[in-house]
Amino acid sequence: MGVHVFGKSIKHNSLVRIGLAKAIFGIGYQTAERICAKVGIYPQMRMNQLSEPQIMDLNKEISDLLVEGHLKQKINNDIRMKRDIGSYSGFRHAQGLPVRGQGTRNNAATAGKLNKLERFRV
Amino acid sequence: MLKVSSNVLKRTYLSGTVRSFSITSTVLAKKPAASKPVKKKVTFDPKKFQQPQQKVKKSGMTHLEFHDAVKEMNFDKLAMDLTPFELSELTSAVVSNESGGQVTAFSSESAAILKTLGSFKKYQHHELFSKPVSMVTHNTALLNEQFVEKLADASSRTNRVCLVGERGAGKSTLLAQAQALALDKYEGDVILLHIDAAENITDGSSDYIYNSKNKTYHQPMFTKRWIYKLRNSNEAVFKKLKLSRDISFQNKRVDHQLKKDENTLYDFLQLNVDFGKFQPTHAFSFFIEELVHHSKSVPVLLSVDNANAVLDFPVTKYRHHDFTPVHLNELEIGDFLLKVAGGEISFEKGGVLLSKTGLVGDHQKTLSTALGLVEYDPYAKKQFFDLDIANTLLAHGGVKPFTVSNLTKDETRTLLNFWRESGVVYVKDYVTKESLKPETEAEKKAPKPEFDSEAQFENLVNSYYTVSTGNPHYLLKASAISY
Amino acid sequence: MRPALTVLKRSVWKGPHVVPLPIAEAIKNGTPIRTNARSCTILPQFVGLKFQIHNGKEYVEVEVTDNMVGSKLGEFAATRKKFMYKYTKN
Amino acid sequence: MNKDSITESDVDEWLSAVKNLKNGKSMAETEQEVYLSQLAHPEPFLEDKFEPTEEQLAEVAAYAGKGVPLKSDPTVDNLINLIMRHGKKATAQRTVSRALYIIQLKTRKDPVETLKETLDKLGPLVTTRVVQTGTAKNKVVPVPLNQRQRNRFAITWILDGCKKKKSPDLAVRLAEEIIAAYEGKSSGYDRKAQMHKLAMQQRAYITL
Repeated sequence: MGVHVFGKSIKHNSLVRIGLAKAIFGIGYQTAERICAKVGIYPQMRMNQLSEPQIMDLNKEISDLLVEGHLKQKINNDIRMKRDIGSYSGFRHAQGLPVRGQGTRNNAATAGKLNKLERFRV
Repeated sequence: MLKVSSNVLKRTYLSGTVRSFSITSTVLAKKPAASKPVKKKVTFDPKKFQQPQQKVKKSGMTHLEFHDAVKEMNFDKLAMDLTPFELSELTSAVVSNESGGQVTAFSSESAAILKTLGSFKKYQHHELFSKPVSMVTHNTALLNEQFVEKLADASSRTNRVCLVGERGAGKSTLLAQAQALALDKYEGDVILLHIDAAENITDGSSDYIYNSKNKTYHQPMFTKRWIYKLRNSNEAVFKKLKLSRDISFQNKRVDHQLKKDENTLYDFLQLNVDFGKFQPTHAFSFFIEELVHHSKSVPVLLSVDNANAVLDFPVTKYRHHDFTPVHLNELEIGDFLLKVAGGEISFEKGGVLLSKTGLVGDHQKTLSTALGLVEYDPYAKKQFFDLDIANTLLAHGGVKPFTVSNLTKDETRTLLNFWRESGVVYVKDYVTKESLKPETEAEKKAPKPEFDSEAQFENLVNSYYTVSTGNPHYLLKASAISY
Repeated sequence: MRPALTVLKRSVWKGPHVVPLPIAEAIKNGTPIRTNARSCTILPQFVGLKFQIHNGKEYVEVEVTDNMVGSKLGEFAATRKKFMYKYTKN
Repeated sequence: MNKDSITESDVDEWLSAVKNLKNGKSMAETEQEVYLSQLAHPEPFLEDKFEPTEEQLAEVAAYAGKGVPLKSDPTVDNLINLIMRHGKKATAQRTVSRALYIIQLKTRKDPVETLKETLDKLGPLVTTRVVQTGTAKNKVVPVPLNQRQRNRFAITWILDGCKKKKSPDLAVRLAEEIIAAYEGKSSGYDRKAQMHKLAMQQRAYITL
């Protein structure tokens, strides 16, 4: 029971603006609302009410943005570049430690999880 | 306004924008080495081995929440039959003779029409009675005198009233009563245009399509539903009204041609039901023009419930293509409402009856300033006060406020008495510590003092009137819905 | 990172934070620039130059490349040693 | 006033005036003086006796022998308190009020009476308690329940039954379950029968 937009299956009874923001990496609520306004989708429209041309329009709008794999790739590249030029934040990424000057005596678990040279597997 | 700025949404792949001093773009940066295939750890996942949980079979009457459940479950069928009460029907004769309140029923014809229009709302506790009833109060008499009687004499430009009053004072009920009275007075020869929840215009629940000709947005879904209600409730009147000019339009890929003085307005509304869904149309404005044309002979009553939900919040939830919010007057229906409420569109015979809702807009100043209830504050913030809308409402003599006051004590007694007799309120003795103790043998034998129901009723009237200060909503809450 | 973040860091009218450095001389002679100004922003003109940046104890030799532009000099001279566990003798 | 022109008689007059003032006024003249004098001598107020009129006496007589009305019905209160979570009593009250409203709509009878009747039907009469004997085996002893305990069992069973209803609103689910129990269809009756059965099996241990 899903509507396919940009290769993602979104639950049929979710609002379009919410569904897009939840499903697609790189699109938040604000961007989703902007896209909906541009395509001419009314705020309370639900996924199952979308017509084929509207889905095509959505796909086209989204493909103009930097989202999903490309965005992830870009983030990875940025981190890699920092490491390559020998910057301090690049070292911290490589070590899995906080980048922005936080302490490490306690509480650096999130940094341990996220800060890697390759943050996303693309 | 509608120019689509392509840069708004676009983000480039180049990180040049990020690091503004870089000479070479990072697109040329080396790609990271392909990740080595990592051996997956085999771990025990208890979730996978769990038995699929048995779905609890849920039974019960309804899946709705309280207010909807109460409305939808046909409780009025179980209510006491009201025929033995011999309630008089709501007519202007009854209203002009009222003193101390009189509970009346809507006549079966007007009840059917008002039901189609949506004048009986949820939260109004209609489920307590087998048919819609309302009480004629001093408010009804006053409104009848000031507004309904004038419908046939005055143009809607000079006959504009807004009901104000605290939450639960009976504004929506008064609106329904005014409609029923108009139906009664003109013997059905009146066009009722009623919007039961104005916030539906602006809350983003309808589709919206731009019409570049008249620079407004069609709202096909909302308009279609509204016109459907109007068509069904005003069927008899619309069938009498002949079109004043020829019109041709397309519906479901069929071309229709309606002739002047031959086809009726009803035919038009039955055939033309899209209102801009497929292509820009002037169907709605044609409908309005026809109404204005015919208002010479038939009075038109436009009533808007929850009017402050749109007039106080004119910035709608809809957005233009460039993400700027759509204003109320850029919507076809909103524009129509403002024009009629401001007197720009005037029905030769008729009136405009607005009503506030007590649930939203405590801090909004637009409507109250326009009605002259609050002094004009030139430093008010835009979000609380819209000068344009206030000026629109003040044009052509302005909208008159009508304060719906609470019930008097006599009316409270009449209402409570009706509720007692129709099995809504139970008059019983107070519970005390002593009355809860099991009776001893001696007490059983002793003669018991008789319970004086009338005296207790008078006690209850006094206490409920004090608690609710005569507000019908709180009166019902105090007497029937709190334990 | 979004463009907004870099833009929001510092008022535009101030321009990048730069301290006077003997760049002309360095370009002419190819000598490294010895400096304590860790907070100096790297400008496009610095590309290809050698810097000796103070890390609190000694001067770290760094050659500026394209991608470093926009960062601070101090980012490339770490002030901390990496922790290494040493076995005691006994 | 000229110093030289003061005569003996003037001095006498002043002295007598001072004497007069020291003695105090016997009668209050201005309004303020009246007020102050009453403050200084409060006795007249205390002596003032309240004498009820005949109407007031009749009203008192009408209430004689009647207790003070309770704020709300204790059974309903008990239900409210058992529904209450995190001390949110107003929320619990609203839930119960709405549930009773639906019951009234459905049955068209006094909902409080309906509730009481339901609880009376559903509540068990006896329960069993384990008593440690100190030796090998523990005894399971049937114990009679009082009204409040019976109500508590009935209410908890009704609340359990609520979980199986569809509505997202507790008020609606509660109303449905109470109506079902009133019509004798609640699953609580099985639990009551089970409880009674166990008590019956252990009736040998009853000590009177």
